[in-house]
Amino acid sequence: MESLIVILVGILVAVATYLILSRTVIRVILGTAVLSHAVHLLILSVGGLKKGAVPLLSQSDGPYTDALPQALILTAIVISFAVTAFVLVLAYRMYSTNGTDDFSKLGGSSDE
Amino acid sequence: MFGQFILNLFIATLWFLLKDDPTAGFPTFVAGFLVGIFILYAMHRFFGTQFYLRRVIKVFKLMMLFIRELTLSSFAVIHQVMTPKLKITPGIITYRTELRGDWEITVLAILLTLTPGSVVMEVTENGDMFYIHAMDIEESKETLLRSIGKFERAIMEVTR
Amino acid sequence: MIVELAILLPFIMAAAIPFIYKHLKKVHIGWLVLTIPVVLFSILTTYIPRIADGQTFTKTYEWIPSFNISFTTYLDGLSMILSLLITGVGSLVILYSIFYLSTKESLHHFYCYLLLFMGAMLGVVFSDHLMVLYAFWELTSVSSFLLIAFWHHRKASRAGARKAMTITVTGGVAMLAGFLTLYTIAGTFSIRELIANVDMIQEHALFIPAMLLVLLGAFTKSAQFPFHIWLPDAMEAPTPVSAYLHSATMVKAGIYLVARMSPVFGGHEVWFWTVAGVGIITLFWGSFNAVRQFDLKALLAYSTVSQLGLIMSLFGLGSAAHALGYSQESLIYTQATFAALFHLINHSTFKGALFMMVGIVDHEVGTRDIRRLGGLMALMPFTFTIAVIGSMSMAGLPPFNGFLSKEMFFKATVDILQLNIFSVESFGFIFPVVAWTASVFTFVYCVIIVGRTFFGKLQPDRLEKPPHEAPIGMLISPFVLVAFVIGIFFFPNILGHYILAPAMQSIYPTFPADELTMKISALHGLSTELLMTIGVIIIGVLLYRSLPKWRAVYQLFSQKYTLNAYYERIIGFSESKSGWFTRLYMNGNLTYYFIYIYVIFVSIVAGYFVLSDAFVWSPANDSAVEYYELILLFIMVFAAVALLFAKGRITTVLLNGVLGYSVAFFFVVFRAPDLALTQLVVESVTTALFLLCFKFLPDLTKENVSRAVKFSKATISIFVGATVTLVGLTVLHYEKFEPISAYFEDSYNLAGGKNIVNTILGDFRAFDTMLEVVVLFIAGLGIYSLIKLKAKKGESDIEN
Amino acid sequence: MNNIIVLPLIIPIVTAIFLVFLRHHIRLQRIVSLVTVVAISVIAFILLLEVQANGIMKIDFSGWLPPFGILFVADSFSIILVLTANIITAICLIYAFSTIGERHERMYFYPFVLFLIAGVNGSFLTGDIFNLFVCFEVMLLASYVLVALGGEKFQLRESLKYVLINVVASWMFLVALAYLYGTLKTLNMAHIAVRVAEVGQDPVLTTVAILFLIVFSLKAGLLLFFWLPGSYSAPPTVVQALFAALLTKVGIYALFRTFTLMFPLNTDVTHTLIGVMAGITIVLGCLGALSGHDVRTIAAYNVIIGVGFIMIGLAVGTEQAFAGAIYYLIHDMFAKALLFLIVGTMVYLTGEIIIKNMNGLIRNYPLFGWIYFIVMCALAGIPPLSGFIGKVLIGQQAVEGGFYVLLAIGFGSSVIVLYSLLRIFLAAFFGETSVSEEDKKPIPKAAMASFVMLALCIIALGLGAEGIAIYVEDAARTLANPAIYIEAILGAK
Amino acid sequence: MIEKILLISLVLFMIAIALLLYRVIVGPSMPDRAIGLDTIGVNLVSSIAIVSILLNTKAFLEAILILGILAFIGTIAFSKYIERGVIVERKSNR
Amino acid sequence: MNVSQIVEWVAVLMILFGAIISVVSAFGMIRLPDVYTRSHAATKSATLSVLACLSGAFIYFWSHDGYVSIRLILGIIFVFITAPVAGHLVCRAAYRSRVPLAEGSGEDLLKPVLFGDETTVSEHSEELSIKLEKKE
Amino acid sequence: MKINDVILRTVVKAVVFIILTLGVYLFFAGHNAPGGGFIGGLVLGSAVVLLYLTYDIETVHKGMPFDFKKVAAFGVLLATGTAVVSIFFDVPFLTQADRYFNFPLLGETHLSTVMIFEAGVALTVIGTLVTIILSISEDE
Ligand code: NA
Ligand code: NA
Repeated sequence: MESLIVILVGILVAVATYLILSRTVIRVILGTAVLSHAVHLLILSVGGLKKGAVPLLSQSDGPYTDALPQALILTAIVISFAVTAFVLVLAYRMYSTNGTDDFSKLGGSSDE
Repeated sequence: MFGQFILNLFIATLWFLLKDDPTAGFPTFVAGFLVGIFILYAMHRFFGTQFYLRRVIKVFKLMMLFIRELTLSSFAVIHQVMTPKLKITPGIITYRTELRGDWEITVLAILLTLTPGSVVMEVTENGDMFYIHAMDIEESKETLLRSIGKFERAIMEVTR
Repeated sequence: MIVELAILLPFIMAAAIPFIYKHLKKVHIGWLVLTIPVVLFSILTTYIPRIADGQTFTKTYEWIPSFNISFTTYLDGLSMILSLLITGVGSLVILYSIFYLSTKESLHHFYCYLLLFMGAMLGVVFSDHLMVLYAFWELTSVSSFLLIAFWHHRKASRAGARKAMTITVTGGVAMLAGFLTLYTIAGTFSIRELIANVDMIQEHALFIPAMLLVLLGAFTKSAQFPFHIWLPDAMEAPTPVSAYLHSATMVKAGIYLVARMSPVFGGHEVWFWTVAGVGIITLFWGSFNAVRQFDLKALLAYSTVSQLGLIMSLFGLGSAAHALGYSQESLIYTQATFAALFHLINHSTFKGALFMMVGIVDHEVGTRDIRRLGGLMALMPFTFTIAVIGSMSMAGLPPFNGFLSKEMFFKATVDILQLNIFSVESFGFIFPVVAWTASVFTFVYCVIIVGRTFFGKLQPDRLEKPPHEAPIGMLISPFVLVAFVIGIFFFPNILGHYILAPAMQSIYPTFPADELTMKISALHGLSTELLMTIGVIIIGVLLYRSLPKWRAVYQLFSQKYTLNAYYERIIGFSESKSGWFTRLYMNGNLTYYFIYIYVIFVSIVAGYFVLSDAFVWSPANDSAVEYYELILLFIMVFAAVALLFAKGRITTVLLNGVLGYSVAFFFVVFRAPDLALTQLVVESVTTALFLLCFKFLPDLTKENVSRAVKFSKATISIFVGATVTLVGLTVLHYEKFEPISAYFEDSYNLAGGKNIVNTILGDFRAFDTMLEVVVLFIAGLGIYSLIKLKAKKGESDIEN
Repeated sequence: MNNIIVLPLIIPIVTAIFLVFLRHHIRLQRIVSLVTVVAISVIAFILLLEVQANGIMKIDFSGWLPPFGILFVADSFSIILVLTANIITAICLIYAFSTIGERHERMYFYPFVLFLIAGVNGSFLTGDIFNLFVCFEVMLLASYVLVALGGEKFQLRESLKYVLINVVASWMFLVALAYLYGTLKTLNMAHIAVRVAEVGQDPVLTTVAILFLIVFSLKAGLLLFFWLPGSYSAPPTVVQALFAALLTKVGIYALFRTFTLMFPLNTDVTHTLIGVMAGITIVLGCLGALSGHDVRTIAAYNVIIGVGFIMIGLAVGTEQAFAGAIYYLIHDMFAKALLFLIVGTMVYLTGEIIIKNMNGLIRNYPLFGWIYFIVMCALAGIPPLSGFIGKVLIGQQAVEGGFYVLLAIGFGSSVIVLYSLLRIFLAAFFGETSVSEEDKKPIPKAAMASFVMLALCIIALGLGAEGIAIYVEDAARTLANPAIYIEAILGAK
Repeated sequence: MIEKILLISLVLFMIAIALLLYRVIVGPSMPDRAIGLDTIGVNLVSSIAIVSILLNTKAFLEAILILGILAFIGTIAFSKYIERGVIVERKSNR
Repeated sequence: MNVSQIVEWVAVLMILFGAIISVVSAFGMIRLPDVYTRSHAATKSATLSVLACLSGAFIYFWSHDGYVSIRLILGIIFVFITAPVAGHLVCRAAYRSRVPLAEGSGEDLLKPVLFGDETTVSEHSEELSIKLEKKE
Repeated sequence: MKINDVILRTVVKAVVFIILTLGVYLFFAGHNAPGGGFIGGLVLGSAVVLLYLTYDIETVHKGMPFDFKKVAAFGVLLATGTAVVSIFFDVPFLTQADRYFNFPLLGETHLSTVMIFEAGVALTVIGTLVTIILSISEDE
């Protein structure tokens, strides 16, 4: 299962990368959302999947599955949520001032 | 009505405490609750209101009705889905209800939606008329109008 | 103590000037400033006898002892020469400047820079520690920059200053690298210690690089070919500055360094040829170009370049003695060095005088263009006298000091032909030949200076002001200098004994002191060098006469192909091409930035991963796969791929939701209840946020990009995905360690919680959780601020 | 109890939150935020002395011993950076008082700055790699807000790019963490070092290390600096200065930690890679600085050059080189902060960003101009200013280690730095000005005070380099001998 | 045997989800997709229940309830978005 | 086979039943002609399926572990209440955003009340109207 | 015809209590079962969001006149505060004090400062979530 999940992660990453490489803001943001799904699965699978019981002492006597990656993912989920929320708002504020959401039309800071 | 329920809970708690059993758990509490029901039934006339469990039973009946409707309607849909060629004439029909008040209207709407082949789409502003999308107008007009009366009565038994 | 004082005093004064200036409106502040070099010069002269006795003075103050950087001063014969020049010429220049610069100029700036320069210059010559020397070295560049740009409202001043600073600092940086290399070789920054360890140093593989780097510093500072191009442009500085920095002192710093370092590097063929060769080329190129100039100051600038080349080449020739070691035969080569030191002083005297002369002319008639000048002899007789004496000395005519050193120079170029190492047998002839040729041009431009300015026809209408003699104050300094020009001619051996001989000791520490002194005499029969001088005069006069005819030669060197033009072109080219290149990749388009990042990511990570053959994959340890999981995997892949082709924004968000929910379900399957819960809620909220923001965002548009672009993006994406997967699969297989998380399974006893994950979050790693909450809070508050704080209407957006 | 180590993180967070409640008491906000940052500086200084006296200090949060809990570690390297960062922030805050404006101040500007500094301090202090990620995020989130706060068209555009690139970078960080945990099964940096040493740094681990290299390079602006010029020219001046002084430095710090403590065993690959990246970074930075017409862009490319130069120190990898890098790092933080403050003020004074359109500022603002001159010289490494000693140490070690190309690029860059900044000086400060004494916009006193303070720091750092030598040497020693760090955290073997 | 049946049920639910995914992708209207996602959520609820039995744990029962809640909230949000373009109104037009 | 085993079997079969219903209703979601009819499939069959499933799980845990899961009961009630409401809301939204009834639909009493003769399309439903145009 | 949300609103009135109860439950359950301050907060926040969805900002604000920014800030303060308190007791930062208490009625109960910490987390989550949603929704 771990290998399959890692392959799935790869596919998700590829898709996300393609989205991130597109020109519209929404697609890029979606890409980052997909990236976070992928990496959460990745963290979980490197800790080993289905290799033990649910890490609740009240539910079984172990061995438990590795709980640390789960804790890390939880933190990561929250942070990625915070960031996504911010990016979304930033994106629409950007759109409302710049009038386009297309990076190829936005131009850059290079002078002249 | 609600007061009776609180009283019942209080009795159960009392029972629980009186047992003074360090291993006491949920079963003890349930036992206390049953005791409370008994006491309340015995006393309910002093409150001057209906015994609250009776209404609970009516609610239960209503729920059974819900489930029955749900099951029927599911099979109706499944039937439609499974038939090789769809033979339906969907459409939007209206129904004017006698129920009043948010809760009654809501419950009826939920019931109607769970009924075979109908989904409530709109409620008029004063809440007396439903616009219902019917899977098959002809069939719905028969079954629906037959069952709506039943629903309204069941609801009114609980609320009034 | 004198040495430290000498360095510090100018700096202290420089710092004080802006404050004093405010309260000293009536008196020319130059008078106050003048006291500094005068006092220093006077004190220094008292040391001359002791130095002549072979004494040296040294003292160390710690600066950064942890890294062996200390402030070590060292006063010996060599530094004495330079310090006397710095303070002596400095006094004269300041005196001169008092009359040259009116009180309307921002004098506090001028003298502040000048004092900074003086202090820095004294620092350079008194430092034994290479790092400190470098520090003062750069400070001379900086102060020179400020002085050149003194009239910064002029474009030419700014350009000249920039060029000078750029070139000299570049050289300085190279020199620093050279010093560091020396440190690497010898483990010391002390020049004296380096000299003590010469043998060890010369054998090191980095010896030549160190030498060349140090020379680069010296050459740029001393305006050696091809780095001389900054010097003519530096003439935008006020003339006192030109007289002081750009002829008498700062440009001598490079020469000083070569002299100072020649005990270290001198024995090597590369040193010999580089120093002597560059010097001789500079000598020629400078004199040749001086002839074509119309601006007197530019002419003097090229002449300075040329003279510096002369001195430099002499030091090069003199280094032959280092190679041979002490012997009677090798002594003859030390005379080149002696000549170099002698000319160093002589040049300062006559060139200082000439610059002041030009300054006077410029000051009084308002132009320095020889095409507009002429016939001033009668109107400005004193100035004329200065010009004649200075020029004749420079041309190498008696009875002036230039004659002596020029003769010695010729002798050295001839003597070197006896040398039978360094392939001098084959190529040594170029020294006398080029030296002589250059001297002819030198003679020509010296004649031009005097002839075109003071003889010929006066053209009053082409002058800015009616010409008249300069005020007496302005004449004092040049007269003092020409007095030296003559005095030295008649009493050269005083100088030789007290000043030059101690310096020779510094340069040839292994040679017996008394063998290094040389008797200077004006008359030594009909020697080769005298014949050469006579030849110079004859041919020189002829050339001057025929100048209009052969001036066309200079047309061969089209303006397009001068070194200056190349410099400008290189600068322009690098500015425009670097701009072109930078804008090429920094085009402001985020997509490109992502492409770069991903390409670098893949090429480095995957590149190493593949090359190191690290990939391992064995699914044997994998947990079992159920069919429903496979279907869910398939669903996720399908949803992900559909995401790429989805057209509406709602669809994409929903598909992302599908992915998120599926992940949550996997969390369930993989025994992660807390994760599943959180993921579910967060995913839903995220989706809701998307919907909320869609009110303000446009719908997706079709991206009209070419198939090739799509293909390359897809390729990059696949590579990124593959990299993550391949490394991931390998990592799965990596089972060398037990996870630390076994510890947390005792969570109930340790922290009183039965939910291990929650206990980790709330106790074992509560710190993460605390910060994560902060992150969330910042995001929330940030969103609020972002929305509420909008650019004011009408407020100008700087960019547009 | 070493709880003092956590104060640089927790104090700004707590005060930031209090300031949220004091939203409309602007004067109070100013005082509180300044006092906070100054207090942290004092604490950091005390810590520096403590570390000097007692060796590396740590605090195990909740008392969970490493490698199980999270901990903060105070060694000379981290504390020096904390101290520097906070001093600079304090000075920048003084600048902000007179320039940022009430609109920003009411929109929680000071809390965001405090959050930023909390994240920065946390990143320097943490001894846990995942916690480093979290601290990064605290810092980044605050930086996202600060970069976007103001709502200008140009600003929003650039900040979106900045945020998106950093989101991807953070993702890469997580991927790297996943691999790290997958291989070494631990998160404590010292423990990671122990485990890496146990098995030797095999190719898999080196791959992980390289991934970290990419991640931190993105933060540090090492080779992957594409986000930097745009986003550093977007926000208000004071934010630019804080970014220039702090943000890339955190990445640099992380790179040093990663490749001296955790993955120091395959230098053939990693340090070579770092060296190559540093070289390219400097070259590209130089090209950018050379070509810029916009003061802010030139300043931004100078940041990139500085990053590359410091990384040479890591690539060279000797104790002395580390010392040089630390010196240069400190210098760069001060000098870049000042440079950006000045550049921002120039833009404010002239209303122009293109150098050609500015003129003769020095006539109306002499002190301002000379301070620019000083910072220019410092950045070019001209002695005896702050950039010198670092440059010398790195350069000398580069020669010793045979890194001639890097040396050439590094030293060559100081010429370009000088050239690019000199252009600004000549064009904008020198020359004629048409603005009369009466018409000129005044530079606020507080702003001027901050310039002077930073300039004094730069001079003091150069002349008084010996003053901090013991700390720098200690920091370099710890970097060069990771065993010291490991022993302090995990106890002697 | 029981486990097999449960696994089969899971497979069936996954198939159902796959079919619904088709609806989400294809649409054609927004409400179609919204219903699709809602129903996917509801199917996941069932699936989690089954997995809970399979893993013999009660750890995921909260997830069931939460998923139900979220599917509901999500559907409300979507339908409001579809209907009014905004999902939270400043002031109701009622 | 004892009582508890039988109960467990009942539970599992309920779940299987739910699963089958779910697949069928998913088919319905594909087959039925418009969003309104599809919402019938969703609100009715899918709800029944989840109810069956959750009840099955409830019974299973009760019988197997003697564990009465309040959360499952709450879940059942919750789905029971909310599913029809969700269906109602989506249908209303669909209609108000002018998703047309399937071809061959019968009478539509809502249309004249809601839209009358007006032909303008509300702003926010642009993406829907685009799709509609395509269809027509 | 104006929209009549009676069905939605009525159902939500009932449902919101289920959600709130669940949220509180999850909050308390976290130590031994899935849940905790974070999820609890999220669920509680979701309940508030549900109210906003069903009603409108003004109506909800009348019922819950909180400044959610301050709620969030208070939450962070609580979370960091429990951490900071440990400094004053000369124990490592963030040390959680916990003890088992024997309460009548509840039996042996585990009370710990973790609870306060988690409460801070929960409040932050609620406050932030609502702040975000309100800020966006109020934007013109
Ligand atoms: Na996510
Ligand atoms: Na200009």
